[in-house]
Amino acid sequence: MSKGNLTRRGVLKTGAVAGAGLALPTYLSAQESGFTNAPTGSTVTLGFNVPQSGPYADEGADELRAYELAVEHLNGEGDGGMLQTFSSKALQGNGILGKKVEFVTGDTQTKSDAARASAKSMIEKDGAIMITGGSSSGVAVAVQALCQEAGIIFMAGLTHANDTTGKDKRANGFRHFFNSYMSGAALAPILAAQYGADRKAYHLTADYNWGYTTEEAVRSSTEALGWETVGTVLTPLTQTDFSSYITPVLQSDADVLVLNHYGGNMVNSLTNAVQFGLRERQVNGKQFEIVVPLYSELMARGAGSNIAGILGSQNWDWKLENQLGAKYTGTNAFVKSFGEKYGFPPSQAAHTCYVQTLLYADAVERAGSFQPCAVVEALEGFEFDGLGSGPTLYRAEDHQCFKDVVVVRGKENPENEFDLVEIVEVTPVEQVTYAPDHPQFAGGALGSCNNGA
Amino acid sequence: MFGLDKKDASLLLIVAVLVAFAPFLLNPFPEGSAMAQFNAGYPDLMQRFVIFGIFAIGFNILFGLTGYLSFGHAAFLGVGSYAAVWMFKLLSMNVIPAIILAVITAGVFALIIGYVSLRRSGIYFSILTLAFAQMSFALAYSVLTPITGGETGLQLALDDPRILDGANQTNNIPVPGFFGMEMRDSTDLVLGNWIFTFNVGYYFAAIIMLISFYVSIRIFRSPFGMMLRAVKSNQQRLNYTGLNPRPYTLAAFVISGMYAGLAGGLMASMDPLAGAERMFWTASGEVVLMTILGGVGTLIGPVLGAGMIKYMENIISKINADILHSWFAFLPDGLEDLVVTMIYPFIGKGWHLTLGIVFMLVVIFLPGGLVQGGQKLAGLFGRKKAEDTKTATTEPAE
Amino acid sequence: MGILEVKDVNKRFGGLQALGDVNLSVAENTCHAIIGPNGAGKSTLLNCLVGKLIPDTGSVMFDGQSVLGRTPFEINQMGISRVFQTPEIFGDLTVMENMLIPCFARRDGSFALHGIRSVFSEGELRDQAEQMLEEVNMLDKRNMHSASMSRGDKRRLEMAMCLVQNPKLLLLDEPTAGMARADTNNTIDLLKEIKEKRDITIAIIEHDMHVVFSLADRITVLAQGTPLVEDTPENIKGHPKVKEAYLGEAA
Amino acid sequence: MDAIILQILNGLDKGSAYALIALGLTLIFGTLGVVNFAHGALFMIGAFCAVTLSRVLSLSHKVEVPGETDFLGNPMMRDVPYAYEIFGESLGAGIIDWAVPLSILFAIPVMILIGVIMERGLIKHFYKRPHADQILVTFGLAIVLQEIIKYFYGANPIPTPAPSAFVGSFDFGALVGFDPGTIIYPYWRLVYFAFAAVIIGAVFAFLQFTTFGMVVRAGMADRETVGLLGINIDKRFTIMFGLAAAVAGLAGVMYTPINSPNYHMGMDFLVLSFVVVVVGGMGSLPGAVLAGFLLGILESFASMREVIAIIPGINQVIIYLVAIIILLTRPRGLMGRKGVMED
Repeated sequence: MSKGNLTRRGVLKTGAVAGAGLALPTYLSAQESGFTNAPTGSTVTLGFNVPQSGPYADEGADELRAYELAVEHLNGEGDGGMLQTFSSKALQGNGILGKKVEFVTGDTQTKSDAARASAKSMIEKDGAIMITGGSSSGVAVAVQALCQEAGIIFMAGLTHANDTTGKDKRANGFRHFFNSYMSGAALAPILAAQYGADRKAYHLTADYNWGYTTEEAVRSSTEALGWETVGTVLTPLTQTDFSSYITPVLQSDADVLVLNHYGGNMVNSLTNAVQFGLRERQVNGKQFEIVVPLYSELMARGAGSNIAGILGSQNWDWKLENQLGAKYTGTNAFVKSFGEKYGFPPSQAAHTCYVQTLLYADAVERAGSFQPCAVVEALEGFEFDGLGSGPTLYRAEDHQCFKDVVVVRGKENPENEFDLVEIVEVTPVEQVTYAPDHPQFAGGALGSCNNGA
Repeated sequence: MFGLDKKDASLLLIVAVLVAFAPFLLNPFPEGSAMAQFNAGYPDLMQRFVIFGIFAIGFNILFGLTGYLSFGHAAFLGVGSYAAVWMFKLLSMNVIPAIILAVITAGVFALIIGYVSLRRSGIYFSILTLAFAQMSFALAYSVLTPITGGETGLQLALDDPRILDGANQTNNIPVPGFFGMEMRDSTDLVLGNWIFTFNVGYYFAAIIMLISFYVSIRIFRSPFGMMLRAVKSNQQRLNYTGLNPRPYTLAAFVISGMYAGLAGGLMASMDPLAGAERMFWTASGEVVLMTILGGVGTLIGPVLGAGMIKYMENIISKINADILHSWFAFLPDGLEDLVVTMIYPFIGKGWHLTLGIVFMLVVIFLPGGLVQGGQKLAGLFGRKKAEDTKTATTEPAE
Repeated sequence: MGILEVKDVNKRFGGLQALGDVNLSVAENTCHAIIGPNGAGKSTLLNCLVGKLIPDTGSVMFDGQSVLGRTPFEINQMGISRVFQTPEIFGDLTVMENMLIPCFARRDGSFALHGIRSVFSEGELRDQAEQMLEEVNMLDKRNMHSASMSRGDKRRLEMAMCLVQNPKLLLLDEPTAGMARADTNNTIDLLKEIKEKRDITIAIIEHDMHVVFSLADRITVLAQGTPLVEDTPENIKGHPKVKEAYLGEAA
Repeated sequence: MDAIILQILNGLDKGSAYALIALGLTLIFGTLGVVNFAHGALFMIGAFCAVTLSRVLSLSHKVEVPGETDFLGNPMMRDVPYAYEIFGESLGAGIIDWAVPLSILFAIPVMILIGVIMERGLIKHFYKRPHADQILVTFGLAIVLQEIIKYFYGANPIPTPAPSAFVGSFDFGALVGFDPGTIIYPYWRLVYFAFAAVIIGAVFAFLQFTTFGMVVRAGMADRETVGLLGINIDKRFTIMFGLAAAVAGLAGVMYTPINSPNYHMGMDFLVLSFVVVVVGGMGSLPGAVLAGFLLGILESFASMREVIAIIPGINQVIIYLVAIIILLTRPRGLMGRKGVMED
């Protein structure tokens, strides 16, 4: 564990000439190397910007655990985790480019303003060279734009809206997590296979950007396979009791309810839907079904037994390698180091954050420089394996990772609170790949990478 | 000086000096020392101090003078930010038109909302303003997404027209500036182990803050300010003295709304993104808390309150267990762990807890807010000084 | 034609007839007292004059203009100032500030946005205010926090605030209520002095007959919302109806 | 038609929650004149009373399951609640199942105690202070309370199901001739509605038929009088506060099966409950209840697709819109009294 000073200025103490003098006007005091916060000492600082207060605080805590583990592994402590299975062997376990990895943490509060304030303090005060984390798309997009402007690399944490690598994509930002489109594309064939192609769906959608893109993705994918969408209703973010949105479903002839909700919204809407007996409902001789496009372990825990039998998609699941074999190598290595350190298996948010940290470090090693543009170049079009999701591509056009998507179902009788979902199927990467100019991702441009300074 | 009496002039001067030397004062600890974590002298936080200071100064003109407690002031801040970002998108990256439009838009909003809300007083007024602000938030977050950017906030894009700036040569989004000076430009001064950062945006915002502060002093001391205090003191008497309280309160509401718009415009100028959460009721509540924490109706109190809350939010929240361990590394292992375990709930993700405790302690022990604390301190250190602070900062408005 | 003409004013509160066919004429530059037992409708009548209540029927003319439908501050701007039963002053402000507010109201009307000039650069208004304070013997208290003064001082301040406006009509609602005898006499002297020195009409509601008979030129006796008699103090003293309705019990 | 009936049921159900919270708030706010920003936190603590009791009841010890391993390859451990051993498996399971209703018994003393401690230790000193100070101190307290809960229970919602006897829905429609399955309503929500009715009735009866209640009502009519009554007024205020806390807490306990409780649920309800109280009119208990149900029903109707289609976004703002309209047409809300919290 890194102890000792954790600020950029600590780096300067040893690295820069510590005399009195007025430096030239620069942005964020860039060094001669020509990019923001170039590390000059024996350490390099990463910024982990996760929600620590507010409804997503627990998810943030899990992300932070993963980051700490990643830092350990990068610095050659612990068992190395996925470094052993990662297809790229550039990382030596001696930090990044020989510099010991240190980190600072901040609280996004799941508010774009607070997240940017926190990220700015990491950049300006602590000299972070890379920012990562977050558990909502609003925050990811806001911080990504900030990092672009400042000349810092942003490795998104949990963000699922198409916009992050769609209309709000930025050259300095990268997303490992999957997105709304992929959820739709992965779920649709399995929904059709499980529930039949002749279904009438009713959507409840969170009334903000992520909700819109998810609804659109699931709708277009399921309609392509013959489903009919009989109703869509937008629900306010601040809604807690969804009963008045659920009861109209009873009046409609819908036989599937799609809950495009996340976090507390999802826990409450699903709980309410089950309360109203939708799980036992029969419509025109068909069993009524509920679908939650984006699953998360923490939400599943919050919804308790209500998730039993409900389908949804995930970026990754800790049981992947055990159940589906060596294609998903890396999973077990990660689960083992995480589980031994913290006593329970990691969530998909933890996984994506861990992987993002490794991918960044690896890109720096391969580029031989911390310079953002060099890192961007190293990551663009990078193909890798052994990080738990099978062969993966970081696409150059939009900085989105393409990999298999896991379709899961809530367990009927979970044995403990960490094993709430079972893997139904894995949708192969080919089925969830789309063209960079796909209409759901239209608008916006990457721009060019920014070194800052 | 500037039409102020001696006490006010010296207060303004003190504030001006503090603001000018803030990069030094806020970075008292050498880099690399354990205490460096408490340094607040980096551009973003310094900008926030002065911007929220402006917001709170404006809020105090309404609440401190007239006693009308608006629970929806963040709406004006949000509207100001949106207006400013739209100016950046459509017109120019120069901050001046953006800030002017922000102030005007917020003023117009305040005029409409104030006109309606001021038909009621007391708690009914508070709830009306709250309702307007919550409606603004809810609509901005959802239905108005095309105008406000919704969840992700309103952002600049490469293909924005920016008709005054001409074609964008680079492949990067331009940054806000003031006739060529970019808001994000900084200069570092290295003195031994100390590094002090001087940021264009900070000084730009600081000058505006000083102007706002000066205007607020003038308002406090003007006949208009006296009328506002009369509104708070006895509306009945004011009515029977031939004065109509409504336009006075409305004027105060609009002025403080414009201050909020100014703060919003500046926020967008420092960081060109406007998010809907800026209008959520917790943001309105925050400025209420800042003002009360600092001292309602005092000139400098709201600024102190704003500084206190923003400091906690940005500094305390960033202390994590590792940093704690590094501080107490000198202790024997068992003791170190014990100390860290005891402090841990109050820092990092527990910063809200510390904030709540500070609120309670201040209001219990310093009924006049932080300003009163300052007076008590000053009282300890010498009579002369205490006298100055007291007369300078506390008009008997409460 | 008096400066204040009240004609056929009626006011009901639910089932209660508070005022019934009140007619009243107050001549310019006189002191007119309105007396009557509790619940006679004196305060209701006063409130109808200053715009706090609107009569159901009838008219109230002041200086040739109707006051009905106008707000209190408009009526004040017409030249009516009111002293309340319990002193209404700006407790959070200093005595001097209390005095300046009516000065501003008189000079600038009901609203003026002079935000930047300092209060104390208004030399002329300041002089007016100081002069008035001098008149009521309160100049030494000008920097006091007004809420911390005695009740008598508050009353004098309120009176001074009304007088500094140079009103045409001064309405006094039991100005000596709760005062000690000495204070009462001081107030009587003050009011007498005002009457002599200024062109002012005074309408006074009062319980204390000593005050009434010291000051009033004419007296109206109100009982159960209707004027019983209106006459000079001398005649009222001996009037049998009044004795029966009011003085009988008081004596 | 059936859609409207269902939305009315929804509205009554939401209204029950609003009314219960507003009832406690208005006791403190309208009677004692204290702006209590910690009221939402009391609701939240009530909910966590249920969580705590259900956790205590299902306290368990680990028993090794032979032949199975967990995700790290260690021997699989299974939790066995102590309750099974003390009461036997079926009774133990039953007790755990009924944790939420049992929590009522647990929550009443706890909430009264918390309310009394709050009043004696803190609020008492703030009766004479400006509202601004009350806001700051109670807001600070609310933050502290919710952070304490977060420290022990985390930020994630905690599922706290109703007893299995109440799982499922009651088919109203079938009773009155609609197609089966069109007008159904979950049992627990009906229980919540009935519970709210009982609590509201009890509070009204308490205030109507006891000497204590008479004093309080006198106080609400004219606070000066309460002050003049002198004797033991402090004690009555304390009891009032305890009562208000208990009402808020019970509302929280019974709410847990409807929505999984989390540490910030109090803040979510806080603003809404202030709106309800003020729309109802300051100092009026019936006003608060009426406003709670009114806003609940209107909110339900506004969330119908047919309504949103006419006015987009109406579901986002309905409560605030109604509040504005009511406050502008009725100066003191639905049933507010003159002079309470108007300055």
